[in-house]
Amino acid sequence: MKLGFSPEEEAFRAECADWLNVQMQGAFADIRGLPGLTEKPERRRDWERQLAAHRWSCIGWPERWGGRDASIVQQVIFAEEYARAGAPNRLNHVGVELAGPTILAFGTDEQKARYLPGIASGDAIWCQGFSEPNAGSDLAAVQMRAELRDGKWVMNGQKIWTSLAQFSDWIFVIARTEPGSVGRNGLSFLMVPIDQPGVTIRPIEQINGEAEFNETFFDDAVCDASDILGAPGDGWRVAMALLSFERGVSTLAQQMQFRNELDAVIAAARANGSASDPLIRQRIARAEIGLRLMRYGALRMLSNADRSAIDGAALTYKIQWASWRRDLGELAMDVLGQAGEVSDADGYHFPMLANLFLYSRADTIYGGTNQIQRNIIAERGLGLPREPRGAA
Amino acid sequence: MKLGFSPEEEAFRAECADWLNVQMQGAFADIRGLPGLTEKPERRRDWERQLAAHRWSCIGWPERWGGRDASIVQQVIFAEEYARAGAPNRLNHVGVELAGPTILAFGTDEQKARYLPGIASGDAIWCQGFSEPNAGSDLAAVQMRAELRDGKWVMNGQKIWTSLAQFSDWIFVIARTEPGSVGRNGLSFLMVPIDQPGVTIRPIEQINGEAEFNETFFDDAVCDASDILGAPGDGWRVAMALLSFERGVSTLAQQMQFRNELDAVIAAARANGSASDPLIRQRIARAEIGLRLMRYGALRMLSNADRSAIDGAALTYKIQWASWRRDLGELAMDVLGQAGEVSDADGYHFPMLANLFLYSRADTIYGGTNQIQRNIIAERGLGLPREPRGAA
Amino acid sequence: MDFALSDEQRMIADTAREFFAEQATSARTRAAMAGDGIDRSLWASFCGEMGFAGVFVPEHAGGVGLGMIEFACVAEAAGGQVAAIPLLGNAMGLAALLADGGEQSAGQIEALVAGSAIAAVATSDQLTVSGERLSGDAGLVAHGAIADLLLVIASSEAWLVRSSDAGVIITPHATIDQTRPLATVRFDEAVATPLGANAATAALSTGLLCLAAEALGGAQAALDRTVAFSLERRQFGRQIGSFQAYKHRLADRAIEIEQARSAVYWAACALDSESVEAEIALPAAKSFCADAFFRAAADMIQLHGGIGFTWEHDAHLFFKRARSIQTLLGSGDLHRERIAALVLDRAA
Amino acid sequence: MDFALSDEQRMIADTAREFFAEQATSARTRAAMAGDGIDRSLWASFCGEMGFAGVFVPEHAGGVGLGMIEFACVAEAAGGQVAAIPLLGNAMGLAALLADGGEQSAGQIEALVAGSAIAAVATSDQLTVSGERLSGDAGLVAHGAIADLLLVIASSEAWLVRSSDAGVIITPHATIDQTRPLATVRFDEAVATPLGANAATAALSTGLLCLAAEALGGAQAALDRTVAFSLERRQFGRQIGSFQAYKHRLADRAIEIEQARSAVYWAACALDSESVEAEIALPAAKSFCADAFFRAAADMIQLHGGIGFTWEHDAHLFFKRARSIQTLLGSGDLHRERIAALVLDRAA
Repeated sequence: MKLGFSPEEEAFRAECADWLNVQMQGAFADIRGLPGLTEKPERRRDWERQLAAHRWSCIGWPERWGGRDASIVQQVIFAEEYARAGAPNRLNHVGVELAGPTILAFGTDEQKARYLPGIASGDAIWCQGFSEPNAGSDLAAVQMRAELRDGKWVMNGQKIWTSLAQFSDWIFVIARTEPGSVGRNGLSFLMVPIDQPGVTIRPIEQINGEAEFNETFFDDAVCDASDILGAPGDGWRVAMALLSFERGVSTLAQQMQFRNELDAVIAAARANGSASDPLIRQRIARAEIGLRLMRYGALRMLSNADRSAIDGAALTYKIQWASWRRDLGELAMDVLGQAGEVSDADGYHFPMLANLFLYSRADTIYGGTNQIQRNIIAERGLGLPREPRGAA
Repeated sequence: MKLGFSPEEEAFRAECADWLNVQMQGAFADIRGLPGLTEKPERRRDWERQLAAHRWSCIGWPERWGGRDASIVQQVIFAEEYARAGAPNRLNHVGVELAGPTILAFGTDEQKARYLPGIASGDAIWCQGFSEPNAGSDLAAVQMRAELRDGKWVMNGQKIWTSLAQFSDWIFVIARTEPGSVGRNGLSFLMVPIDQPGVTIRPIEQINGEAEFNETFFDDAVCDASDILGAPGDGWRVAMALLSFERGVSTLAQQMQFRNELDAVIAAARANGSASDPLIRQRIARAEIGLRLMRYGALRMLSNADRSAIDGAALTYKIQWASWRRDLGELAMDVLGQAGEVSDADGYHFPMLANLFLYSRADTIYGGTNQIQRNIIAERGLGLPREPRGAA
Repeated sequence: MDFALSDEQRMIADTAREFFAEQATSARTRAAMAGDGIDRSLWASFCGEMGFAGVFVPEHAGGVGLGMIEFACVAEAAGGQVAAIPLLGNAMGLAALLADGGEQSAGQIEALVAGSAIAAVATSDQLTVSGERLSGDAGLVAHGAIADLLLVIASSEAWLVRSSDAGVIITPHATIDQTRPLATVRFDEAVATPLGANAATAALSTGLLCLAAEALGGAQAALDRTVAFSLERRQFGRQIGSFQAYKHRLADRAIEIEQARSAVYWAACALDSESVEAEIALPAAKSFCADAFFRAAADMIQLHGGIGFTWEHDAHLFFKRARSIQTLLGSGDLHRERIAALVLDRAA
Repeated sequence: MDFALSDEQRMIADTAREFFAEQATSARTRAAMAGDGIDRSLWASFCGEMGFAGVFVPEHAGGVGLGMIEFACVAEAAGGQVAAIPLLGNAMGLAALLADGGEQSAGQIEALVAGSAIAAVATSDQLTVSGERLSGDAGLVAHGAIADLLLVIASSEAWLVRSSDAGVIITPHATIDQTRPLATVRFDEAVATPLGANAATAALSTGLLCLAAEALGGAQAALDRTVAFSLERRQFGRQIGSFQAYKHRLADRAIEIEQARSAVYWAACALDSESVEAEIALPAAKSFCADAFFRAAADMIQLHGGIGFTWEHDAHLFFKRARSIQTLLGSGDLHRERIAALVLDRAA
């Protein structure tokens, strides 16, 4: 156990930083520090293709598929330098961090050849279709149907909370492929091209006036018979594996964003004098402690050689960051006072901290509510009895 | 809805105050301000007999049984003046506030004549035997057995958390009188003389080094066949009615004690300078608000004419005061700092505030834990589904 | 000593609740949010048919002649529907004018009771007075952009300013709580009528009670709606309201709401009886109720899951209103500090 | 960059945990509580057979020659059993003497490593120095009544005082945490040996890490025991651990304990690598871990129900230890204020 990096690691860091800074201060200066994910999608695509052209798009993947076989520490370093350089959030986060590793784990050679190059090159943006209006956090309650007809999977049903579907080329879904099946059985993991008449996307406006999420409707939408990962009926197992990739090194890039947010709160407190309020000072100290502990928690999670073991740091990570960010939003508003409640934008658009205050209410819900997270921690982490399911 | 009292009420207040002050500054000055319940039990008995001699022992009861048919407001006034005069906590709280009203509601005339005069006169101290080691908060899981044999109920089993059993003459218990019954059925409410060979009392030492609670063992203990309130099998219903009397005007006397405790914290903060710490100031303000709201909550509860309706103020009262007092204990220790952790007494005995810090951990447990209280509020107050019972 | 609502008070509360439930619908509130933050037709009925604007105004001054308990019942009902009306400014303006009691007030009281004029309140310590003219930054004013009259409170003095005066500069802003939009108000030698010595205190007391009561109503509504949702919505094959974590969280909200209710009635009683307790009851009620509302509204979002943070669902209306109540007329920390000063700093 | 325990570190942690589980039994701890707050035989084994007292002492000075990570593993294990040993004073004393590095320290280091001398620590700003003599109130000292050596820290300077010196007056007190009883120490021209410039900082850093690690061990043990109880105990016909409110509360404790673990390892690493991060890591670890322990121990009582607040059950040992860790070497508020000063007050 040690802090700090070896000379080789520092050299790798310099290489990352140099390349990223040249890009962000040169050809891509126009999207440096771009917040969120919805602005300037075409420039983001250009940037992700540029990453790919220099083999920086998926460095943790095998070289065979466009990666660099980078170690965890190297991935940590790249993620940190990526954020530090002001490079924008990745449109294809889902493709690179979730779909790719799952295809690498479960795909046939043909499937790897079909999907991975597009992800690696930045040409194919992916999104995730797990939640449904009547299923919420309960994947076993999925109702969307798919049946094999004339060499195609034909799908009918609805997904919800599909972030970035409007910019995506592919969506992976969990669908019920065994008619009459219930619960975890009879589900399959299908990969579906979005640009087809059977797929309709409707944006969902959120509490903060933006629309990052969508409803996605499937009306006789189709994909090839071979666009299935694992065997028919294996969907639950594949989905669970995919979700385990969610706690990868990208968490550290996310933390760089949190750092920026906390720094903005600190700057606001210094600017308006609330930095001298002992109550605000305590809360800023707590936020600072929480962010530092998130960092070392993430490093513990990534350093855990035996990733299959139940890992307390990994199990508790989602609720930690979501709660931290929700609390930071409230702290930000208390620092700003009433002045934080107004904006001079046209329409309902607020500056970063007020937007954080509003949007962070979603953080504790999507990707498994805080309540679901506590169930998982209690059941998988502490070995307490499972919640009984009611009659469906 | 109004604050303040009418001239008649103020006159009654003066009458109470005059009599109580004469006592507490005269013949009973030696027990004025006596804390807790375990010190000087004989003098407490003298005092409670003196109250009875002047018809102040159970003013809310009918005149026929030694009371004054006092209105709720009069009871409130007496409780406040009682505490203000420094009169000590009542040994026979359970007799006057719980057993008496329940006997008045469910007893036959013969039963009233048998039990009430002793309670009113201060000659018969009562305690409560509901909890059992394997039942805890779950009255339906009571295992103590009683069977009718030769005109006597013969009891075997064990009760726990029987406060003040060591000073009591009578204990009322819930016992299983139908062999093989389960849950709420087959229980009966029995009244048992304590001074008999079949009843053994063992004090339970608590976290603060004191022993206010007891285990009470019944080995072929007996009471008369007529020492049953309601019919055999009616025990659940009688017990529930009894528990509803727990939120009577005595809550206001208890609040005078809380006031003293908060005033002691305020005095300590002023004495050691922590009164200038903004963090402490906020917490003292919260404590002050909490105590005031308890008062007005209690007055709302007592002013509610329809006592049978589900009353939010009444449902939430126990968890309010227990949580308030637990928080006050923590605040007290933070005000006192490390100096609060030591005592110069022999043995393990601590001054009021440190003792409060320790003992208040029991407040959120006995009489229904905070968790049980929240179940009750959710189920009876909000109409949410009941917790499923497992297989017994 | 009596701490239950009288039958008449209960009737007023019921009437107000029904009025807002019927009139202040989500659709109408959202139309107001997209506009200037007031449902004018609702406000007209509130002042006109219902006569609610004059509930605590004496009959000789054209009002209903009741007291602060009844006013609190009305404000609670308005809060329960997050109604887009300028109630706060109206009540504070009336309280100030009634306290002033001068001849020139009568007409303005009448206008505010009738709803023919809208009042808003600026509190600021950045103003300079010269003669009877005010200059400087009056800060952010709720419903400031639609007000006819501005009640200005500075250092425990109160003035009245007509917003049509040439020296009044009002800049509206997009505001998180669109049912109570804020506008920046600046004065440049604006003509100001000084009000009597008690006007500022009366207005602030009424304002704190108004916010506390609105918050109580909002918190109760947020809880009720979440309870209803939890009984309808099923997940994992069960009503979600059957999950104990859900139940306990709602129980915690119910506990706070009961305390909030005691706080509002206590504060209203203290004002009605002119008790010295008001100096602690009002900051207690405002800070406690605002926080209880905020938690109830935050839990409303959280316990509705995904739908809870969409624009389409009403949860965000409650959440944003709760936030604006927290900051209006001073933060919770500020009010608790006032109580601490009363408790800790006065001579022992 | 590596943030997992090495195999060797894991082995030390396991050995320490087994040692305390076997030796620091409830019965032995309670015997120490009824006496002077030390299990002398446990302490002898700790220093002797196990060599734990010297875990971070260089080999040339008679120690094991490992670092702060390994020390944290040992302190964590001690905390997990609420062991009645003078670990805090020992570690702080050794850190101060090692930082001093002077010739005269060697013998005292040897004595502390061997357990033939017991050290305790006084921190006070009420002392006056005259020549090499100290006078004044040194405050409350943990295990002060059984100490041979007193490390005195005042205004970032450090001295060593023999408690047998005529100018040392020690008054033991009944103490809430009987496993770490406090004594008032006063000096009346006591002979004091000044230590080198870094001694105070080294001692305080080590002390904060010791308390944080003990708190982590205590919190984890409180959680583990409560989980075990919740699987055994049935109420309402179910394992009480099957109630969701119970599960979520324990989950919250588990979340905090994971953060506490990160905090302890971070602080230990920062000390081992002499990183400037230590100035934030140490107050962060101490304040966070102490609070996490307090909540875990309070929940241990609460979730055990009635038995949880009896003297007979061990829950109160954890609870009282948690409280004493909160106050030792400065409150959580104090340490958070230090962090706020670093974050807010240094030049932008």
